[in-house]
Amino acid sequence: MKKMKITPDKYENELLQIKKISSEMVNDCMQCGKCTAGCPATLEMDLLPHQIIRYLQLGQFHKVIESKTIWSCASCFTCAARCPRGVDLAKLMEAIRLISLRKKGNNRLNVEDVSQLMTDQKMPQQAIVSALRKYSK
Amino acid sequence: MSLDSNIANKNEEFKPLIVAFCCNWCSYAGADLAGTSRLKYPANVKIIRVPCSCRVNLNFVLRAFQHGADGVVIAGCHPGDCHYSTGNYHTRRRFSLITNLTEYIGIEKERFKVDWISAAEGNKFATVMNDILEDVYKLGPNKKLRDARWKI
Amino acid sequence: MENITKKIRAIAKQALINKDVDKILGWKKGDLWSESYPAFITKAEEADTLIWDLFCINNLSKFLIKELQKHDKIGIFIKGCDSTSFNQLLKDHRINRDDVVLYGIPCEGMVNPEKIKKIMLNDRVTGIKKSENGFTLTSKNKTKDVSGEEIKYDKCITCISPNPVVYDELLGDEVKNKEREEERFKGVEEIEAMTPDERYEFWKGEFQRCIRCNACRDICPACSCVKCVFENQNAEISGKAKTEDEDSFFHIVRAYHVAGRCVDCGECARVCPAGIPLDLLNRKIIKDINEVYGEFNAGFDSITPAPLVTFKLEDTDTFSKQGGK
Amino acid sequence: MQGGIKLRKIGVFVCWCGSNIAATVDVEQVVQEANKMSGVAYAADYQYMCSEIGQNMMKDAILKHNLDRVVIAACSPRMHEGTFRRAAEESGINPYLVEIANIREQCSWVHKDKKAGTEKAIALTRAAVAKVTLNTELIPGEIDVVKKALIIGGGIAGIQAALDIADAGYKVDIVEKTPSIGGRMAQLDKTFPTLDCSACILTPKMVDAARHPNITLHTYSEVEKISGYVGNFNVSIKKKARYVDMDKCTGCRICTEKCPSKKAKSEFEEGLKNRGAVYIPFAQAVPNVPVIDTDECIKLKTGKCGLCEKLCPSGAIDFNQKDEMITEEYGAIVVASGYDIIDLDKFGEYQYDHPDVITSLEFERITNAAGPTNGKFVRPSDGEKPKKVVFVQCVGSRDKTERGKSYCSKICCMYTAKHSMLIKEKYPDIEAYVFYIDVRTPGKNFDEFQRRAVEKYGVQYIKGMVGKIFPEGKKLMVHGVDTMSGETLVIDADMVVLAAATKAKSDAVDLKRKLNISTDINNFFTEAHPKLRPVETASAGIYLAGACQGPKDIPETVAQSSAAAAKVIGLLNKSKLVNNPCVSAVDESLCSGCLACTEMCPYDAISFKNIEIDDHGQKIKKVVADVNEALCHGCGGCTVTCRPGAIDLKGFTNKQILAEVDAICR
Repeated sequence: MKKMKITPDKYENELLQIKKISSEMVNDCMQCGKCTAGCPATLEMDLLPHQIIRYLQLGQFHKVIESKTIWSCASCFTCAARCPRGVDLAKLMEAIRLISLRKKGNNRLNVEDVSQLMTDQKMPQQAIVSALRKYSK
Repeated sequence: MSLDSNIANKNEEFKPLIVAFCCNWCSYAGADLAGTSRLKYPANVKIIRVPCSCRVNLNFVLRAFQHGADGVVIAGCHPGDCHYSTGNYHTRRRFSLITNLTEYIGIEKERFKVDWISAAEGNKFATVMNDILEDVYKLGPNKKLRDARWKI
Repeated sequence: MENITKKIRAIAKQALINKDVDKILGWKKGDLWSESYPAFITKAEEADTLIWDLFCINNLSKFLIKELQKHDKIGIFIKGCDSTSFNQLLKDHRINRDDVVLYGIPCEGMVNPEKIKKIMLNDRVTGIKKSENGFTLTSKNKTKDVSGEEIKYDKCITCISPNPVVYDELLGDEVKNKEREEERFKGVEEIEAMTPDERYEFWKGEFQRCIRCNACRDICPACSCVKCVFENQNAEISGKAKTEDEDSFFHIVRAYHVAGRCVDCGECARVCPAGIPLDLLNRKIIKDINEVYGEFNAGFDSITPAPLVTFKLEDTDTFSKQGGK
Repeated sequence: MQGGIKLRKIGVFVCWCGSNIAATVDVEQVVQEANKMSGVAYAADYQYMCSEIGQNMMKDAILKHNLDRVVIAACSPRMHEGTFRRAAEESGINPYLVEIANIREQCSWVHKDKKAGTEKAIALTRAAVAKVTLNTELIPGEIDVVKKALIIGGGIAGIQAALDIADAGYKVDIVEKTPSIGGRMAQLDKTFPTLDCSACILTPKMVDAARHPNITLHTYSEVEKISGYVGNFNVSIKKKARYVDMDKCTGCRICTEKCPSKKAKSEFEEGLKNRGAVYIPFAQAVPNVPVIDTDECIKLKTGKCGLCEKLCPSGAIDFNQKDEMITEEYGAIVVASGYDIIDLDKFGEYQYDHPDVITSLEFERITNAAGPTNGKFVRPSDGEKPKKVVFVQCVGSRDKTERGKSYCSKICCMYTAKHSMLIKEKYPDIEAYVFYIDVRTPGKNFDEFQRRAVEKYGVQYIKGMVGKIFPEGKKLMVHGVDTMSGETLVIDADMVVLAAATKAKSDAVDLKRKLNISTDINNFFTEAHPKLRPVETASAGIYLAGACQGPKDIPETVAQSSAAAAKVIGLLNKSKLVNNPCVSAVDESLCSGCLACTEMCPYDAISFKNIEIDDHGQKIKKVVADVNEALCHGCGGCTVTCRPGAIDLKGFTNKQILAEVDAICR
């Protein structure tokens, strides 16, 4: 395993960006794990919610932006409602997603792919529409 | 009448006597707690209060056996908790040798016990007393070291 | 041995002439060839009565308590076991080291006349001589070669301190006599292997022969109380009745009172007119102390605290498996 | 014994305790049986003996029947022994002629069968009667109290205790080993959680202590020997030679400046700066008088030099001074000897021998405006400002191996937060990292303080430990782990600060022996009870304050000091102390003087004395054991050590206990 280099200034812009968008303080988090413990979507995640915050605290933005987790987050706000330190993780997730999407050509969901998704009978149309709205520019 | 029921009848008549020397600060208080908690143990156990388990002299134990005890217990604070800071460390050494010596003379170890019972261990007090009674019932009346002139 | 006898006489004479000491404690020949008695001399001319032979078994150390009340300075000849006794008396503050001059004698073990009698049952033995591999016994009409083990005291065979551990002057060279030391606790182990009832019967048989003559107490260098607890009315244990329980009471308490202080000189068992093996009680306690609290040899020095007046926080015990807490 | 019983007039009172006893014990039968016991002159029962009516009933019976001893068969003596003893005393009987038969907790409450319960109650009453027959009048001894306290240690703990006691009007002596009072707190820069300057709050107290008319300072002094007991301690204090006359010295410091020997490392500056052979440990030292270090002084070593002597304008230097021994009496002692931090030689992985790897205490000096760098935060190696600072907590704390300490040092979490915050406050561009196992911040405003370091100042807290530090050029490569993300990491630090574990003073064991108090496995002094008697030791009259009892921060130390002071004031306020009359006594005619009892006694209460006895006209000198009743706590351990039974315990004599055994066995 490669040793992680702690270089907070490398992603300084991105971290500032997250702070701007979410107006949340990642350093407020004490890593108690309550967000992860209550999250309904962890089965779909590669990094657990509290790990997302931890990497942000350590300035490891690349790990966060590459993770599946930010897309698995359903923005249900369970974590935000329960956080003892008042950190709204859902907002942070949203901020990270936005940073990702705002990069040119970084749409998560393309219009062309919608028809493919519509073949799934169980998928509510509403979800697809809102996902398109949310994950595309 | 079969032989077995004879023994059973005899055993019913056998009322063992257990003399317990309890230190004032832990084990006597533990016995009090057994009382306050209404734990049950047989009435054959009789307690003598001493300031510290290190006050118990070998003479007292031998005298108890001489005069009718079927079992003797010495109970003190747990090592490290002695009210007199180090008294029970001496008890531990002395009675390690004494219980071995009396066993060597032929007194069954089950009849002569040393244990640590804290003021919070009412339960343990009752258990220790019930255990020694059970052992003494199994062994039957003590005749060793008994003063033939003493009553019973 | 003759050499040492010569030395003893010379030393004693010189010490008394120079007034280095007021009295000398040693041994002299008894009425029989197989007896040597304690000898207390104050005059230089008496020094020639002193001897050193195979029968100087008497432990002289305890005499110091009484003698030092009468004299300021005493010279004493001591064997290994006498020297450990001497240390024990020092530890018990019964004598002062400065009041005593110690002449140490290494000892190869003393001969038990009773054993000789058994070997030469129908002959009157008249003498004993050291031979190449042991001893030669002579009687009117024959001689017999025996090994040392056959005629030495049992306690001498398993002796752990043949050489004096404390002395001002050593007579002769140190000896090695430790070949059978490991058998010291053999007798104890044999009794330990019995059932409780067998043990009780065994000791009852031994104790009931006791006539409470207190010889064991008088000879013992650890039994040095001014007044014994069995004479103390306030202790309420001075029962003198000749009953099973009183006999056992006495012997259990006696053994416990020398616990951690007994130097294992074996004199108690030797002097017992009823032949009670008191050393088996003492050695049981010594064995237990060694096993539970680490090896301790009373009398090897005069400063190490006795096992029963000290303790360690991490001590174990023998009555619970976990050793306390 | 049998004969003596006839002479007694014992009253037996059996309590019903409502139905608590009466339901399982046939009280009337107990009374009937008691009446038959030898020595019993009167027996009665009552519903509630402990009530006022019950007590009055007992008092009336004592007077009416001329009773000389009393047995109460009732609840545990732990409940009402005191009550009945007082009542007996009020009717003219010595309180120690009362015995309790415990027929409630140890009889009626644990047994169901009334017949068995009644039989046992009778047996217990018989035992109590047998014992009380042999009871004797006991009168507690009285001891005077010397109205003066000794404080060992002149740190914040000692100073606070001294001020509190002195303010209450009692004389106090402080014995301090180093040349100045102030202790550890004087070395600190800021204090958590308020970040006020340590010197600003401590130095006024130091000056107060020095000026207080009731306080005497013995600095550069050590406690040599302690004897005596509560109310009457006799203490020898060694005043080490200062070679400077305290009365003549004006504190001008010409000597300290001109001293040509500058090789000694300053203890106060944690070795970060050198000092002269004649030195004042720090600027605000109290007393403001230098000392001459005998190991360093050229004059004292070679006989040449003596420059200070020539230069001193007041002629205060005196090379002929000798160590002086003074003896004082005290009524109470407060031990406030403080703590040390562990040696780090065994922690090779942290590279403590590298100049830029420092302890937290050294860090305090570096950031201190009066410190070796005048408050400039620079690396000791090259004097450059560091860019990245790594703090490592739990260095040796919570470490069960022999190189560390198993306990939590308690103060490190907070001072590390303080240090990191101080850096970020002054130099926001410096990055601060803290490696920790747990962050433990219980205390008023403590957690908020630590969180401020993280949230406001952006100190990077990393849960995990540092595996090894590799010096690489000017950098210190810190290899650690963030256990929360599961990632190993490496930080190119410029400076590393180690929160070394606290430990007991190396001379704590020595002091414990002198005081005859106990220490725990880590050599911290042990309190009499961990919860209910936290400032007292098991030895009466000796109290504890501060970190000598266990790791403590300043607020806790000060609180404990004031608590100890309150205990001392309470003690000194008494005109006489009454001691427990149930103490050991020696029968000199039986004692052989083997002194085994002196070795066994947990309180060193037994010594020996020389007496002369008349043995049939012959005078014999003899050594016998001698019990100090003020020191004896009455455990009775000596009675068993004593083979001839020469030493006995009043109130629990051999005879009394054997009588109980006999009575129970009947």
